Amino acid sequence: MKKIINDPTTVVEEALHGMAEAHRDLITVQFEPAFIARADAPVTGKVALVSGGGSGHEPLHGGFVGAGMLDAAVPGAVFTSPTPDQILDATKAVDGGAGVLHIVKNYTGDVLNFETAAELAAAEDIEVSAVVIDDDVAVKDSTWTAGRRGVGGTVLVEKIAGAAAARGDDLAAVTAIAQRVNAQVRSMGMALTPCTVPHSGEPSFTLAEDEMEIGIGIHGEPGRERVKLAPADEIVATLLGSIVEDLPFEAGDNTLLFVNGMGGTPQIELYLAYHSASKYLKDKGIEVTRSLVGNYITSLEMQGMSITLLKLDDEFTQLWDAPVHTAALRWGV
Amino acid sequence: MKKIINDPTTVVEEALHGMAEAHRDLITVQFEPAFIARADAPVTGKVALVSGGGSGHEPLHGGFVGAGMLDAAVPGAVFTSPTPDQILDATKAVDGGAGVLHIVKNYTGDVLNFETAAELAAAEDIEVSAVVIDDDVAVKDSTWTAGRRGVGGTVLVEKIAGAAAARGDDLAAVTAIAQRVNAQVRSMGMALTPCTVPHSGEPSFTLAEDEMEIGIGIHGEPGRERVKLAPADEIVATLLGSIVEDLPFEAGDNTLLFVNGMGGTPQIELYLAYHSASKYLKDKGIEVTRSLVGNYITSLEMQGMSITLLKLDDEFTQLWDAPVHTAALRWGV
Amino acid sequence: MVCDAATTVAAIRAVAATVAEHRVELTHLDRDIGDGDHGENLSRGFTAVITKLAAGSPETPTAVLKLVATTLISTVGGASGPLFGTAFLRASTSVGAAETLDGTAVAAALTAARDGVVARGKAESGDKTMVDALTPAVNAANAAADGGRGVPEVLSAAADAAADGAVATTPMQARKGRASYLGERSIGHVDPGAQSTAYLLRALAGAAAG
Amino acid sequence: MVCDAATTVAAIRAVAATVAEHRVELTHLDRDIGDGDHGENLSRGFTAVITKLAAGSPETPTAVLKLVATTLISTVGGASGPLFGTAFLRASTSVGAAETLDGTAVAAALTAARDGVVARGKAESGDKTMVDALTPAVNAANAAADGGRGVPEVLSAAADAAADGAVATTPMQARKGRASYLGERSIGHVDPGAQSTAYLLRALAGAAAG
Ligand SMILES: Nc1ncnc2c1ncn2[C@@H]1O[C@H](COP(=O)(O)OP(=O)(O)O)[C@@H](O)[C@H]1O
Ligand SMILES: Nc1ncnc2c1ncn2[C@@H]1O[C@H](COP(=O)(O)OP(=O)(O)O)[C@@H](O)[C@H]1O
Ligand SMILES: [Mg+2]
Ligand SMILES: [Mg+2]
Ligand SMILES: [Mg+2]
Ligand SMILES: [Mg+2]
Repeated sequence: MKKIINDPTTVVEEALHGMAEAHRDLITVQFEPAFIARADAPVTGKVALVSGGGSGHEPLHGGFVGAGMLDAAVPGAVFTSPTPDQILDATKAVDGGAGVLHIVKNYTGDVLNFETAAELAAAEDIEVSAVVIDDDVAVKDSTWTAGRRGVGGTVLVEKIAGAAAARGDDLAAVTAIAQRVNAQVRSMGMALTPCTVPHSGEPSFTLAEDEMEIGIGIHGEPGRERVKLAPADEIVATLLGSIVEDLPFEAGDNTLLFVNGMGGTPQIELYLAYHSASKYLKDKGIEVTRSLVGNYITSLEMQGMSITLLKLDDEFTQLWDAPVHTAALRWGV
Repeated sequence: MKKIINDPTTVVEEALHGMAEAHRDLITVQFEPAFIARADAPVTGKVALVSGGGSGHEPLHGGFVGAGMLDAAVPGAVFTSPTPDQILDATKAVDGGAGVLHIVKNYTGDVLNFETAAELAAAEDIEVSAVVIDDDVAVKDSTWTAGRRGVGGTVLVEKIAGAAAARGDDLAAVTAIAQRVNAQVRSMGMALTPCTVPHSGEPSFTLAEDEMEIGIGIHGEPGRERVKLAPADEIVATLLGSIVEDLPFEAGDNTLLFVNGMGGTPQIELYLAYHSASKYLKDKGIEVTRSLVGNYITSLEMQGMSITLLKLDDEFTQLWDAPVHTAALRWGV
Repeated sequence: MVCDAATTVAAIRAVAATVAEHRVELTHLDRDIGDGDHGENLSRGFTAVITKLAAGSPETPTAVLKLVATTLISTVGGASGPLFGTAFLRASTSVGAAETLDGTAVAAALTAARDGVVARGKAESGDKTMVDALTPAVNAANAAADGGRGVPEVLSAAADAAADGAVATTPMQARKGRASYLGERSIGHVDPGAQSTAYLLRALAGAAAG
Repeated sequence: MVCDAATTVAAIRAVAATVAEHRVELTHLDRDIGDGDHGENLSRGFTAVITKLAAGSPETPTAVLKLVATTLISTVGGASGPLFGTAFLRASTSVGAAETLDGTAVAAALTAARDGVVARGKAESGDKTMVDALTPAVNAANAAADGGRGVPEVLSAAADAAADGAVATTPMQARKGRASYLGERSIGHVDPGAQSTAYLLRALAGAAAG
């Protein structure tokens, strides 16, 4: 295992210290239990947004804490859901009296731990609602599984719901927007290489030099099928084919196209894939009116990418364009 | 070789199309010869900044084209300097009548090709000055080499000189600022893994599972020495030790600390290294007043990092904080 | 042997030792069909439990079990944290004020634990989860208790049944937890949570016997 | 044999074929002590030259050489692009209006090419660059021309000397170009630019002889 670390057991903690030091103006970091909050939290009268999950997906979620997006992020151990006491403390720290929305990626561990925290928060008279993100079309049959996973769509939900909260929407309205984004967004990912969890020390799976994994999750868990390496255009067609037919997206739709790197993919390949995706959607008459390209929801050093497509309406577009000031996404301010 | 590409010979071209499509509001991309320019170029009366070099270092330089930074970026083949006709066309396209500054990383190829282009531009009555960036302290003895390489400091020169041009400085003043930043900035890098140039298809070097390369350049060229893998704190001490003693940086100095990923390093490791660097500098009494953490000058999918330290004065700080609107760096707008 | 607070603590220490011993193996099982952290998760949790116990042992079985529950909930994370946490919490409630436990009380506590896991995780038998170790264990424990056996025999029957239950998850296709994403590719592997459940019960049985 | 525009074009085609043949090998040499693109760079350049020549051949040796120069400058990039470009540009200037070249003219053109490379790149002999192939080649060519030899012999002498010069770069420590960053680690490898220079001259000699 080759990593720039000191000790596999203190990776998350040391990185949190680094984040706090690099973004002093933006965030504060608490330890025991660990969470990241907006420096100016709580914002009185504003609905607060809390998300979280295992670490190793950076910048998700800590990089999205700040004005116009999350109020707090709760990092678990690498690839392991955070615990209820972390989530509870974060929820209490950022509650501005207008209630708290939990944005939860659909994994058994995340759902169970956020549920427990929400119960505990309710017992302390904090109004909490939750949206469970499940945008991964790689998981096909939901009655036979734990349901679709939350992946790239999470970033878009956090941005758009964050903007709704910033403009003053109440908890019910912010929750409804988050749910509506989740309903209109679809994603799918693939990997060329595995990743290695620091405390495990070994790759999460193995792939031959001529193989790739289609439908990969963001935890190094294998995906839908293992196939021979293919040209970028074919990979993109596989991912977007599943995405487009699932919602379905149709000719004339306005969309946000999000090409996401898994952490170890060079930007030149992401832009190449973005071009390929642009062509694919153009052929289908689907308009791309907003875009995002880069490493936003990652799997440590995994090489690969995911594609996320969100059907935009005017409200989503406005909320997407609204100012945001976080470590990883910033515009208009 | 595992990459998300269609054809090794068209990688740069396809990625440029992707950039153009993803950032329509920001840039335009020309082909034959290839360069990226601000969408609103030329900006009349403003000194224009042109940089360039081999591709594979993204977001450098194309990701830094936009208001407050570069007017044009000239991408060569992967890891290969661009040609004079590309540089010349870019220079002509963005000249707003106030002259053009060429920001050149110190590699024989880049220097020779930019020199030729500058001669050709002069022949067409465009005033061109050049700054050659050579901030890499890994290259020790400059009389015995082609001189120090231009690495991480380039990003800071482009931002700060870009802000000077944006506020209306003339060509001599912008050039002087760029030179002054270059004189006050030092960098050094390391790699855990090599990278593979698409048209070559094989890793640029090999490293055993327990080895790392210290003093690596950004082209997969081997560095100063190959040593056993060490904890992050030791790696950081090696890099920062060379950097601090070189300028030298001293107790009480205000600095910008830039921890840069080589393309394949997870963000969690970069923040961990940033924390380590913070502690190291604090121990020496060196103040970190500005910071940058992320993949900004990369070597394709190489795992590793570089550290760059810039001694700040009030003017540099002001220019650093000035608004910038590019694909990869954006604030204040 | 009486099953009181001290022996409960001793049994929990035995569980922690077992978890440490099988940490890497459990992580490997989870790498095959999950995300490769199950051993780490449990090990983090039981290390914290041992630290808490070192700071001062509770005085009743219910208090010991509650300490384990809250510590696991607040340190394990993942799916197994809330599930094992709930299991110990329900067991704690089940034993109530009793200062010593007999075979029947232990079987009832195991039943409550299993019911808690099912209530939280909504897994059914055959879904390839820890429930597939817990339910046979509960059935065997109740049969032993109904037959008048003491704590060691009840736990030993539960451990045997859980071990068989864990093995029996191998041909199953997962329908809950991360392994379910693999669909048919989850077939042919032991479920890590079922395996850890079996180890845990074996350690409890060993402590009760010893 | 007369060395006119047509034979110059033929010689350039031979060079392009040689570059294609040794592309991978040159890239490997550059991977050892550079950035692994030298073969690709030259191959891109000479492929472009062939395309240009297919579109219509210039009518004088100087025009052929100038076409090669400008094409290399605008397509190769890297360090070798401007350096080989300058070499051909100076050679073009050196042959001037002559419609056919003799041994002396060829030796003079080679000398001008080498001087151009030195003027641009500022490398001295022993710095482990293409100059270490070029300078021995120039010396041998001038000696042969001074001895009254024709074009084939002049170029063949140059090619032999360049090949020896390339081999002689092996023990050198690089002081120019990317290899210089390696310091002592550059010792023990042939310089890619010296090797490509040797291949280039061998191809020219072969064309002149054939
Ligand atoms: N819904 C569920 N009900 C019961 N047990 C479950 C459920 N989901 C997962 N599990 C158990 O949890 C185990 C995985 O635990 P762990 O690896 O610690 O958590 P995570 O899956 O979050 O990484 C599985 O092997 C399975 O036995
Ligand atoms: N200053 C110089 N003078 C002469 N030749 C040089 C100089 N710098 C580099 N070279 C030659 O260029 C060759 C490398 O060319 P190439 O790999 O195409 O360019 P780059 O180094 O930019 O990747 C070296 O092997 C060397 O022979
Ligand atoms: Mg997990
Ligand atoms: Mg090169
Ligand atoms: Mg797991
Ligand atoms: Mg090279």
